[in-house]
Amino acid sequence: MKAMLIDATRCVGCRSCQIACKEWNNLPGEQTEFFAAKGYQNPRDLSAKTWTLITYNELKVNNRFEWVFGKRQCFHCQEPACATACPVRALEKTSAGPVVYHPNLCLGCRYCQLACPFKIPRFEWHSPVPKITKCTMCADRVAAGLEPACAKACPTDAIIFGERETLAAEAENRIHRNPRGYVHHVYGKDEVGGTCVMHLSNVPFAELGFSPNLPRRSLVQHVQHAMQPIPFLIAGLGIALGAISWIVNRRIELQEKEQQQCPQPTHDSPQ
Amino acid sequence: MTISRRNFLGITSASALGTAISLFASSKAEAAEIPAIKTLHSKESTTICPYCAVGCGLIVSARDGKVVNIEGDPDHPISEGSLCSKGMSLYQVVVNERRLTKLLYRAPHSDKWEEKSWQWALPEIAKRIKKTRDATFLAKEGDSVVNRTEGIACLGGAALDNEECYLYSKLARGLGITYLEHQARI
Amino acid sequence: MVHSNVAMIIGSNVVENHPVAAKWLTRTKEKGAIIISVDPRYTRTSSFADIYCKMRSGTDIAFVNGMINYALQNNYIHRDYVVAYTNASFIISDKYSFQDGLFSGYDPSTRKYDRASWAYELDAQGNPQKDPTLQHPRCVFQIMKKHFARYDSETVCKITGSPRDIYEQVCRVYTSTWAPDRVGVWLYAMGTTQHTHGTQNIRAYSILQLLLGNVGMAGGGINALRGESNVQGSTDMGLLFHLLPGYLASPTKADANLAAYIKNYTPKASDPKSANWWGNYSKYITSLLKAWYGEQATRENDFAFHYLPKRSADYSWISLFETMYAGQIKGLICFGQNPAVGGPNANKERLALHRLEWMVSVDLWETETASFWKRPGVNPADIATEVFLLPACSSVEKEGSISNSGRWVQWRHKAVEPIGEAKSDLWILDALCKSVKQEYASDGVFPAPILHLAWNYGNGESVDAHREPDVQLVAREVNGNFTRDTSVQGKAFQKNDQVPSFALLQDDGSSSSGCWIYCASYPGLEAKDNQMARRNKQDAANNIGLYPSWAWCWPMNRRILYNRASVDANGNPWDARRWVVRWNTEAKRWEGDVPDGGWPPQEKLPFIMKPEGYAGLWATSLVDGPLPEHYEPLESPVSNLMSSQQVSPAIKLWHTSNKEMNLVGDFARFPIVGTTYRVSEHWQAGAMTRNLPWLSELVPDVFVEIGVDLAQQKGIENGNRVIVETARGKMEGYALVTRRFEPFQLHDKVVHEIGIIWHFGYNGLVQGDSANVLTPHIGDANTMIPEFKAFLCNVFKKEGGA
Amino acid sequence: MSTTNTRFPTIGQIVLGLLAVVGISLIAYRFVYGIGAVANLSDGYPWGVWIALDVLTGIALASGGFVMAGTIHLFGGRKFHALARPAILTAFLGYLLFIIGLLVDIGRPWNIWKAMYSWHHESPMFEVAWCVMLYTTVLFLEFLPAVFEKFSLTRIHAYWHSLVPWLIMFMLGFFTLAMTYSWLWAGIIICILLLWELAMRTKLMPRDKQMPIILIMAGVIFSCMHQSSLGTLFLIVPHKLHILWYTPILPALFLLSAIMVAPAMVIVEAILTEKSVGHKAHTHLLSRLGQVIPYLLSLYLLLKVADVVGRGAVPYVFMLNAQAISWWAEITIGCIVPIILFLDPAICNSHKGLLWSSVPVIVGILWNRMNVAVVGIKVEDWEIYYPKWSELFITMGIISIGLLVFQILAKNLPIYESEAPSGAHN
Repeated sequence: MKAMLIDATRCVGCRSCQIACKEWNNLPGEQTEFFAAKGYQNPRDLSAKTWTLITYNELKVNNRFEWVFGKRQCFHCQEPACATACPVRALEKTSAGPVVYHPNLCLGCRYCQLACPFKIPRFEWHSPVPKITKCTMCADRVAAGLEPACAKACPTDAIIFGERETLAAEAENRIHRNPRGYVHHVYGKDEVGGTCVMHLSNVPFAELGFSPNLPRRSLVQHVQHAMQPIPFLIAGLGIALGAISWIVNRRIELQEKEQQQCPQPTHDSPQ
Repeated sequence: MTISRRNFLGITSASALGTAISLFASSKAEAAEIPAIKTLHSKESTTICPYCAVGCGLIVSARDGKVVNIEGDPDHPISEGSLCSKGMSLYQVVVNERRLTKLLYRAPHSDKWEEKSWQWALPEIAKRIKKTRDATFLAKEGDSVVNRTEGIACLGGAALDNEECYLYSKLARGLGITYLEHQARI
Repeated sequence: MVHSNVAMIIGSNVVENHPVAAKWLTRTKEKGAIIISVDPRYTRTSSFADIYCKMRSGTDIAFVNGMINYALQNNYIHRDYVVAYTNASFIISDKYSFQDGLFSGYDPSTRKYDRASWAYELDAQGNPQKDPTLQHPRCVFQIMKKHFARYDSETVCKITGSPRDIYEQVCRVYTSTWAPDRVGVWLYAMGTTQHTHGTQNIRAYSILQLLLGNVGMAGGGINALRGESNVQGSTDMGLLFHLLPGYLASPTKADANLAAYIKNYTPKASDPKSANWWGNYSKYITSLLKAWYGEQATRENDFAFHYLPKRSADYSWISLFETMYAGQIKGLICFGQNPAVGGPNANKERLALHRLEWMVSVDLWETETASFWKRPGVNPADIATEVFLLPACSSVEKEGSISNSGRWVQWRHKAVEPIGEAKSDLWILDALCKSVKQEYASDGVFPAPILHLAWNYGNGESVDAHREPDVQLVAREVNGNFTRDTSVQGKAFQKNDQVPSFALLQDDGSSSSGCWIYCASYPGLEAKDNQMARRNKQDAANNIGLYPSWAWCWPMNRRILYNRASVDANGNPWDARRWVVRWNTEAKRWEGDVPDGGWPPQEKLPFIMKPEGYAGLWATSLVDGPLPEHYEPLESPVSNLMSSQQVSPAIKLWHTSNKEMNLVGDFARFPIVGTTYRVSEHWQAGAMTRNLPWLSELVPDVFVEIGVDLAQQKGIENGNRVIVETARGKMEGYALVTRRFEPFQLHDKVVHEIGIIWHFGYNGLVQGDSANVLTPHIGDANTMIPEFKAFLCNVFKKEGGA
Repeated sequence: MSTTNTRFPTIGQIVLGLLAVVGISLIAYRFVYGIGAVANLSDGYPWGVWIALDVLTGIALASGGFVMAGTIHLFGGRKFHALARPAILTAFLGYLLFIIGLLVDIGRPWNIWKAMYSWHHESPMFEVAWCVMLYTTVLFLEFLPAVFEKFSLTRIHAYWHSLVPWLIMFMLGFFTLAMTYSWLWAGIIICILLLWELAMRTKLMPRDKQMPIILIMAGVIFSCMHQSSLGTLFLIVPHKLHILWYTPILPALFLLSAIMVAPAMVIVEAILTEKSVGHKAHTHLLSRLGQVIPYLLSLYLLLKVADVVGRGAVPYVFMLNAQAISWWAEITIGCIVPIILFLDPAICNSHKGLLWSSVPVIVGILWNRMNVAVVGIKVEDWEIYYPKWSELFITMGIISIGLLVFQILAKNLPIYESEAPSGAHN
């Protein structure tokens, strides 16, 4: 399974990845004014027109001033909540790694937006034919044997692309080789059941805007737990309701037989 | 009556289930498709980034005379396929509605551009060059032959190709221009 | 770069402005190299570096002189290298002196030096006297030791405002590359050159690099990071007033004829070991004239030397605009340049454009310069200038070569046809030339240089909108050919054969070459002979990433200049692990890169372009001193701590000669140091980026970076609109309040610095005020490059602004 | 079916008509310019009032249909029979309106049919879609007798009566198959239903003359499924939904709250329609219903509080932030106040009292669903959401259409019985 490793210690914030993404995916520029967030960040957030974003974080780490750049994009979870959420399989985890979107199936219900723990899927709010949009890990390029546009464009190899296992090992290796240069955590290796986009950083991930306390287990399980008993519930309800009805109605039947002359209790006077 | 109706329904429900199952199979097939890359069946040519002087390589893909994609050239020994945000934007230099597509002329004191043809403009410019050069030409300064004009200045060149720079340099010197400067100075 | 142990980045924000160069820095860093970033502001480069040292704008010389001093005092020098390849051992005239910031020979009335007293002591043969022990009190080494001793780290830090511990760490780490097996690379850019002492900045870098033996080595040298794709090529082609193609001097009125010109510019060397390559001057100028005037350039008419315009003054940028402002320039032709945004003191330069009778602007976009007559605040009716705006095409719509910072000349292919009626610059130049020739066909003043200009690029006599000039023909003319059957160095050539190497160029008119350094770029007559279009990735034998069969590199496909300095006297590399060239004693030839001349080791000295053959620690050719000395920028918050010379004594002071619109601010009114710079997302004057939606999205408006302390003092919050004001102009922008700008503790006060990006103007998809309305008209003493990087200003929150 | 019509149209109808026209125009606008043009929804708040109100609350409020039908036909509450048809009609219209609302809310409604055969049974949304579709069908079937009666289509009515069980068996079997992907489960369900049906056909098991028992059972099953699944939807966002609302028992709470709001909804609807349709409400029935409410509410409240305590979320209840305040508002309005009110017999016996005690229950549900879908969702600091006027007008327009249709149907069909149902006894 293909994956990406993003090393914040190598990123220089040049944002060629941001443009490369727009170039390959034919995304338009957004209208902005000044900088929308910290540092040089623009636009403020991911959107239907912006699938990846560099964040600029001015931090004091070990009493040393650091300017650290984070990259936001789809994590391509191994067990993606969005794909589980989607009622029509418009979002699909491919065996190659990318989580892809099929607009021809999508209803536009936006449950994927709600479900995603990383707030990745974005909606074309101003289109009469709106689509859910997000980073596709350039699935078309990957299918053609190329690397994703952002990974290719990155001048400092801060983004690398390869087999997930290899990259996970490489990430561990980098930490091992330079234990003082990294936070000892590969973000995405285990989060929400493991993702195909993993991050390394020299500052705590929360400082870069990553949710720090995501469970290691897949979010999908929460739903599965609630969904698994469904057949039992149907069967149980089928039996119980039938039985209750049988018993109750039988009793009423018997009662009615006993008091055949009695008027209906539910009789109401008209007007 | 009842029994026949039952049969009828049984058949219907069975066939409905069958339809559902066939839909079931078809939906799976529909989901797995990934679109072909946009550079499929395009003509590729190489170029060098027009922004800074690192000299990164790019591949331009064109189809039907239109550029469809520009990205880094992975074979290029300097850039190995990577680019900065500017180089990555080269596509929007080529495909951009703000580009000049017509020759524009602004008359003295006018407040607007007029669209003109090359056929009109080139002789007009040549006339201006000649008029100014002839009026300001200095053949001698004291005893020294100088053969120059200080009435015309030439700027620019760093965005041009070498061959263009060369012709520019040659033409300017041929006209006797000494005010010749470009971006290397600033 | 990838072979360095230490990389020093000063005066350059390489990571932001050349991110792909950062690719190689990353690899260097991966291998354990230490990256040092010195900058007034913590930049994206600093974020990438291991050590960041802040430094007030305009104090580079003090900073580097202190490093030189550290190296000299601690003897961290590569002594063998210094003795063998530099002029450290040369003995200087006893008339030389240095007092209170002035070198000997200064004339305050002309603000010029008489450089006679800086000369070497010559022996009977006319060769400089040397003391290889470096002990002679007047040898360059000892003079340097004395000169630089004044720059101890305490003094330096008082000037630069750097934290002393970090500064000393920088000195320690960088000078560690004195060891032969350690290499340091030096990277600079416009932060270095755009000062009144820009040339001396680079001198200081070179001196340190030479002392540490880092020049000519793989992973060493001094690397200018050039901002424009082909600023190297356009300079190679002589698009500067003082240069002809191939770095030949443009003639002055003192050069009465070709012989006088050759005599004036050909350096003499009496040392037989000096290759003195410039000794071939006559061959190059003659070949150039043959290329330009063809059959019309004959021995009889002095090869049409008199057709060349002769200069008699300074025609550089500032001078050009001062003259234009004075109304003496009537016409302007502008190819892809936007001085209304990019020029210093932009208000004045914009007003200067009003005085033009006509202007021709060739560009892809409607630039600020082209539409200066309708800019905000002016009435078009008041402006008489006629403007022709010619639509040019983009780089993928035409074919040709460009030269990068590393002198690689690479070919670009055409992918699509130009849009609309846009034309390539080549076509436009060709059509312009033909039109002018037509005008002069009947009459005109001295029409010969125009009519005789050799101009045939395969698309007919007249202008044809559908026929491009043949760019291959131009490229072949640049390379040069033989103009008649001839035999050179035992090889026979036929007329019209391409010249295979500039070593074969002749001064008898039998060869032509439009730009001698490009000779060998196109050695045959077929398209496959175009060396610039090569794409073979086979590396050279030394495997250090030279890729000799990829594109082409001038001169002679040599990838590392002065590479013969990377070996010792026997041709053995100083560092065998990353050798550039080495002498193969068996085969009797050099291996690796193309050497600086194929002579065996010891036969010739490595610095072949220097008349003495030695690298110059001591410079007699610069107008502002043989050694770098710290002076303050024109506008400075402090007095010069090193001497009573506040500014460089040899610079031209425009504010005293051309007073109008050349005001200089003082510290009382403008107590903040200002500097200008670029961001990764925009490019130069912005036409090529501010018209692109993607890049406009990233940086949509001009912003002013202000330190947290200063912002607090001024009541400015992030995102406020602020006004920055200097004596020359004011501009508005968004305040970006950041911890990345810190105040400087100088010897007598704390000084704040702010920075402004300068890409913006009043046209384009995104617009903003131009920072260059703030910058002064003052230039470097040698190059006249304007001082964009240090000035005094003040900043306020805009009243009623958001 | 009495229609003491006075004036047509009434002022109320004119207002409703205007609202409907405005709503329809806005919906048209939305289909031309996109959702962003009429709503303040954003990527931070992908779900706003439309989902919270039209879908989550709407479906909860339509629970009257299955609760009343179940009570009457399965649990022997035949005395409430008079309340069955209005509740079923309300539910049926409610679901239709909910579908209209959903078509406005989802971005690509032309694809909605694809939810039918995506077979993505892992998605709770898929389950909801199926349930809603099937339950709407069930409601339609439950509503049909009124039409048959109106037009005296006795033969068809008889066909309906004998055909419906098979249809239901097919629907439930198919539903189970879709949800489990298992023929075995589908078989089991069909067997169970077949068992009951055969038992009834062989007169072993008493048969309800009015409604096929299996139809009612399906209504209850489908309702239980999707009422709870609406809660399941939010189980996937433990990181995003505020701790006060995120709980593994969210599906149960959703179901329970839907059941508890049913009597309140029936009361409100009966009293409100009394005037507009001109039918007198069955006060004593409503009182009986009112007496049940506090017990249901207490159960719900107990469960909710126990849940908050059990998950250690008590400190969050006493924080001073929007979420805690909103939680308290939900609890107070929706549970505490109505419990207190309904415990007063005087209130239970007056129309006014019943009405004004039931309204808070409904508001409480609304508030709860808003909390879950909007207030409790964690967003960036700068992301805010408040419904745009046009968003609300679209909702009001849809509701207005529903009310108008209800009035028309209630006037023209035998919804309110003046006499005892003909087939309810014997």
